[in-house]
Amino acid sequence: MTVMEQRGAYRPSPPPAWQPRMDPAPLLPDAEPHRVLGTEAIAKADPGLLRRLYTELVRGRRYNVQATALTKQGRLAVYPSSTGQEACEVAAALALEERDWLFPSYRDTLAVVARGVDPAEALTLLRGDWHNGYDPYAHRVAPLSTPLATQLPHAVGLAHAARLKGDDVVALAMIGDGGTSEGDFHEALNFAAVWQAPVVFLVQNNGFAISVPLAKQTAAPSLAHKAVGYGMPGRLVDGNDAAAVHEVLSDAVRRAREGGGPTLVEAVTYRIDAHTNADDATRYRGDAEVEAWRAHDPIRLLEQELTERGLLDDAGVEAARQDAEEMAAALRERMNRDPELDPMHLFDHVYAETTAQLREQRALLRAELEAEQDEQEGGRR
Amino acid sequence: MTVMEQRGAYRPSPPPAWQPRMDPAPLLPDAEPHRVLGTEAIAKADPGLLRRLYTELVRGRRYNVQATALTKQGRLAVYPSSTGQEACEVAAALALEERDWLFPSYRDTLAVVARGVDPAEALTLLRGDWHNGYDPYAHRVAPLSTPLATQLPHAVGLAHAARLKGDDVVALAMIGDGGTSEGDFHEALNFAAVWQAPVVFLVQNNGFAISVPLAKQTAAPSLAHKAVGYGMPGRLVDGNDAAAVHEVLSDAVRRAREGGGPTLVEAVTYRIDAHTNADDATRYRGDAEVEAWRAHDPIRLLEQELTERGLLDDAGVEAARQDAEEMAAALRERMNRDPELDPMHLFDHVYAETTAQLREQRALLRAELEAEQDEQEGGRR
Amino acid sequence: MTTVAVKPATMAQALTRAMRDAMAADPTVHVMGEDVGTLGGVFRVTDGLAKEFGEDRCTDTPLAEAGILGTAVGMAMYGLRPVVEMQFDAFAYPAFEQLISHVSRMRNRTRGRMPLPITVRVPYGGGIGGVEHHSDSSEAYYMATPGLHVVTPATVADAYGLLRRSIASDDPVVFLEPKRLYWSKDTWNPEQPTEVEPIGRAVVRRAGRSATLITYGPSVPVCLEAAEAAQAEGWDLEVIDLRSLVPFDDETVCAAVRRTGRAVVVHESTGFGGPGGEIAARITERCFHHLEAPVLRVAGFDLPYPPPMLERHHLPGVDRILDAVARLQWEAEG
Amino acid sequence: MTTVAVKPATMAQALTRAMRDAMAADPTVHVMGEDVGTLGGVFRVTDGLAKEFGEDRCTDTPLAEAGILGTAVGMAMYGLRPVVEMQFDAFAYPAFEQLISHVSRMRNRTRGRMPLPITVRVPYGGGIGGVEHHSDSSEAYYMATPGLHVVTPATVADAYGLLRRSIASDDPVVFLEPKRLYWSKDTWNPEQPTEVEPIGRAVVRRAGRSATLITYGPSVPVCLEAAEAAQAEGWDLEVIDLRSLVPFDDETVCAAVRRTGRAVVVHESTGFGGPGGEIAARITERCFHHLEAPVLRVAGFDLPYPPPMLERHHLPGVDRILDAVARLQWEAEG
Ligand SMILES: Cc1ncc(C[n+]2csc(CCOP(=O)(O)OP(=O)(O)O)c2C)c(N)n1
Ligand SMILES: Cc1ncc(C[n+]2csc(CCOP(=O)(O)OP(=O)(O)O)c2C)c(N)n1
Ligand SMILES: [Mg+2]
Ligand SMILES: [Mg+2]
Repeated sequence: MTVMEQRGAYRPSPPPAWQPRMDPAPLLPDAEPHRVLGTEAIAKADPGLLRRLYTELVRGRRYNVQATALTKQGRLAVYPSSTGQEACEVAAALALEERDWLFPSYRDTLAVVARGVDPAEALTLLRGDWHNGYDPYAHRVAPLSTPLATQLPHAVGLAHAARLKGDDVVALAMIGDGGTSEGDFHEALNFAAVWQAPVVFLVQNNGFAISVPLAKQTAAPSLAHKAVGYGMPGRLVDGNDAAAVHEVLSDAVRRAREGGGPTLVEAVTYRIDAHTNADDATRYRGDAEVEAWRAHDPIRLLEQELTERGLLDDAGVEAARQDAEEMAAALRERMNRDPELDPMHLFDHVYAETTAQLREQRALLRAELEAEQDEQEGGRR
Repeated sequence: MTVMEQRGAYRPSPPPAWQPRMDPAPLLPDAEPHRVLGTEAIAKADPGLLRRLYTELVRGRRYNVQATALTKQGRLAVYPSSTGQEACEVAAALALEERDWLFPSYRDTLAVVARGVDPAEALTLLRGDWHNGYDPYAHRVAPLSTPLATQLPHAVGLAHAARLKGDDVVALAMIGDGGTSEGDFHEALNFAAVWQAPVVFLVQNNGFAISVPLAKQTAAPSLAHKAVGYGMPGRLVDGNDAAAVHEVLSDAVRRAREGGGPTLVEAVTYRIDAHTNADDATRYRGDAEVEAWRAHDPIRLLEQELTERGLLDDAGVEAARQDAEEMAAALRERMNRDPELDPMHLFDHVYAETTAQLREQRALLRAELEAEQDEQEGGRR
Repeated sequence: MTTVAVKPATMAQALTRAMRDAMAADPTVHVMGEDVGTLGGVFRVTDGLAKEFGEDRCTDTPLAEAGILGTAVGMAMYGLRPVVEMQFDAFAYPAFEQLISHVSRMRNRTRGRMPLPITVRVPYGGGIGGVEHHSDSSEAYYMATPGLHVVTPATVADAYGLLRRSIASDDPVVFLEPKRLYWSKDTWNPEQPTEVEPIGRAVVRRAGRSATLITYGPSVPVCLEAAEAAQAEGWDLEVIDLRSLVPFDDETVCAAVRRTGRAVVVHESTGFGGPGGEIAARITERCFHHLEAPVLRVAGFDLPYPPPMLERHHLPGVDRILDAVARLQWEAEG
Repeated sequence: MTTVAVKPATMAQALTRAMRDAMAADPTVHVMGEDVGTLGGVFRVTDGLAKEFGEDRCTDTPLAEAGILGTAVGMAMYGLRPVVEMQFDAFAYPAFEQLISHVSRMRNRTRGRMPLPITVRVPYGGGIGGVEHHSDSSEAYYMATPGLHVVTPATVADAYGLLRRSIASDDPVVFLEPKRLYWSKDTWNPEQPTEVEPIGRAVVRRAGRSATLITYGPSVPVCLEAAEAAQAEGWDLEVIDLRSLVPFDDETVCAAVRRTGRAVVVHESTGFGGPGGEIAARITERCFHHLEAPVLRVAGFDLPYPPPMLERHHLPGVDRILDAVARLQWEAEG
């Protein structure tokens, strides 16, 4: 039996005998985003996990701050900060098993790092010495995808391939609210549902696509409601509640792993910083909105909860801070070193074997560089 | 106030105060496709309209049969028949006012003709003497679109432009079940909903995209359920019930015209003929299925209803048949004449002004044709 | 496998056989696309594969080209070798972003760690009476995209050999299948398919001393016909079948042009911005002092592909090729 | 309108001014794209337009390039003149199908009845330290597509004039804006914008007798710099700014090459399959006996656009241009 045949077929029956179709009700998201912190659901949460989340959130925030600082020092070409969205970034990484795959969007450096990728290698793209800095196979993390939504079909294909091979691997793909408008989002979700591929789609609805607010991006009741049009469940979650995001993602991952098919998760969050260091957010939003969201800060929410429940004390806060500072210092130190650059590498990975044509061009560049060198050493051209 | 500002914004509010979002319930299609024929709803139907629909269905069927015959005689390069789908084709054309626009897919020659386009000019693309044969502005019918789903954003843009100009024009865009998988479908529906453009999307779910059955195309409860993900209502209708399709489309057109925004309509129907004359449908479906659908034939359904209600007698049936035969005879006669071909026209409409480059190439072709002529007349090259 | 004739075979059959043999030899080879499974493709090129290897190996996908190629990328990331069918040339355009932004660059982006061994089969070209969007020659787009190989067969044997090579390649290959040669026949024996040289080698299809016709895919038979006809005019024309536009075989091409001193590039694709410009320019750069005349081009006119009833005026035919040969400044020779 | 400086102005300001003036003169002109409204575009090229003309005339669209261009097609069908911004070159690829299959062909398809006066503004090229997908030069794709005009300014005045001409054109225009010249300044006076010639005319930016550099867009200033530097070597170089790749100005280009007998085509786009092949081939076809040496090309290497820290090695610079000039077989002159 093929994968295709495993699930019931949706077919228009010859009227007048209309067959009742799948009931859409279970696919629809709840009216309210799921929350755990500050609700009764917290009782079931694993304290170890909560503490782990806390440490990672603090590290994540520190990472965002450090990377932003590095742009000011000219050490990074650009940095799209995920400050305010750390709960989503961290939970996405932590909800996966080692054998699973993460497909980050361009804003998700933090999720990549939380998954175990070297914090400096994760920044190669944004530093600009190469496109992708890490080995995607080392931690099963696809390259950060600059073209929006395009990495979603990759996640579906990979998950499908794993399933065909009999591996119980799940792929988690990340995207922003703006990215959901792209055709690739649609095609990926449809393929995933038709193939019942083990994929989880995480939409971080942070309110904006650069300057464009969600109201200009969609008229849907919520982005999670898009799920029903593909025949997969949609889930809404408070994206600043790390425990809630982790729970919803873990459920979706489990469901996918067990053959239950894909899930679409919308995490409602907010981008506290500008789009990137190059952006001027005051052009399109007011301070009041930002302040309201600062009050709903993911770290503060978790810290409050942990403190109230006696799971975190001053020493714990300090330890997390300390750990984050060490990470930041190491990162700073790494990033302050100039990357090793060899222009000859330009020609190395265009094809499996460098073509005669590229060998010619490599020779040209080598001659130029030698001439440059001679000039610098000798004095005249 | 701009168009953008006219509708309420969907914005994630800063948790913890979650604003209740739009209720999705009114957007969801009914569990059963809407029907009129053979139900109590028929009581409200306009007898004149029903008779008009009948005449058009009979003409439409005859048109399909005639065009298919023309392919066998080599008069058409290809013909994608809409036999079995005439109710959708006809109702789509009749639901529109003169000032409205129709955006047909490649299978919708019939809708184009029912809208008033010359039956022979509508076949130019498929005969092959030019791409599009009719003036799109004469009857406000866009060219038949070969690349699937690509005409949907055009419909949205046109409807939006009309609205910006203050014209109460509605655009109706047609697409197949397979076409809904394309990214352009998604982007068009999203733009339409965000702009609240006066567009109606009609999906003819005829069970197949060439050989691919719906179960391999989508896992959704229905295609109409896709509407909710854009924030527009989805409607399901029995696509072989001409009265029902006309009613649902007319409602959607009225709603759009009144500023209520777009609607997605899924008409459940069946393609009785092969995909085109070049296709072999026995490779992917059985006779039993086809026969079951033949029993639900749109013409028969309407004929039965009209006869039972005393709105149609033998003379009426004969008159419709007669009318259709005349149309077919005239079409045959027109199509049996060779089209006038002038290769020089190749260069006429590439740009508003023919470029120097194309003038050179035109001169080359002219010289070639003259040499050919000389050769034919003179004897040697 | 009943669909492959013993001999003579059509190009379509050779392509089917290539996929079949590749799938049999390597379980990671997966065929996917619109209608490729149950139907066997609208040109029947994948006929029988779903039956023999199951629908998970030869899959009818949803109707969405970006989705097809995009999921193929993911499958390749996980170690599969997807062979993707685009139903017609113009219907590959929705997949353009995936092709340009990911397929062609993933190896480079990841410093060789994540190669994408994907074959994208694209039936291309005209001459089959197809309505709009069914006869495009889109090779210029692919040629201008580093990271892709661009391969196109002109014979039955090459169809088999080059497709096997393409599927086996660790780089992405855009495999352009000349639609109007699908039903061309040859006495190629599918039971003993000849090995072909690696991708990137042109072949001299006809030796000649007067001038060199440089061509590929659907125009190869036309050029051979022109070469035959040219004998009557006293010209002994050489015909080179490029077989691969990327990599480009400068060696074979330049050796020929240096011998004959005259060259015409022939292709269906529009002339302006088409492959011929690149080919003529590189020949001229490399063989300038051997040229008795500029390298000329015979190509489709610079217009959208015409409707079927007019396509014969657009396509490079024997007369137009011979007219170009006549313009190669023979008087200069003495 | 406070954002346009009086003098000197940047190219970005001239472009803004062109749209502003076009919108003021013609109520059917509509600007649309990602972030073009409230933000004024990521390069601020649409700055102030939404404020002055309202959001219905300068519209922030949903994030979907095919949808943007596709809806622009429909708007054009209804008599509007959409000016579409693609945020970066590589992000125009999702709109490729709409551009190739509809925008370029609608006039031809409908025998001239349904022209599509759409301007597609695409910031292109590198040299700005952009990360992957932010520095592509995609002009070869557009050049190979009949039905499109392809226009690209190199000066502040041309930016204004050519954009006005493009918006006024009844044909679709791909308007390529050299990103790294956005902030280039000139003493152009926005209050008295000079008229430019119709689209399709190249201009001699620098007269010279030794050899002709043929270039466009971002490479124009580089070539002018090279021409200055060449004086030290005894070469008097001519520099031609094409301004429009389609239509191509054979007249101006060939007149120059016939004068100098030597030519180098310079562009950032990859060499293989790039615009230079076409340009070199047509020059050679038309001016063969005037050429003292083959037309050479200096272009980006045949690889995906490199990461920012390596881009300077990829981009054609003064030295690489002069090296090519040196290879123009001067010894043959005697
Ligand atoms: C296909 C494509 N189009 C445009 C862009 C340019 N761009 C980069 S980020 C961005 C906004 C993304 O918004 P969203 O998806 O909400 O993600 P966020 O930035 O909020 O994380 C845009 C338009 C791009 N990267 N890819
Ligand atoms: C973009 C694109 N991809 C592929 C095709 C080839 N093609 C023509 S019709 C068809 C099936 C269409 O199925 P559906 O949308 O259900 O419409 P139907 O034929 O049933 O009317 C396909 C794949 C096309 N025309 N356009
Ligand atoms: Mg966002
Ligand atoms: Mg269908």
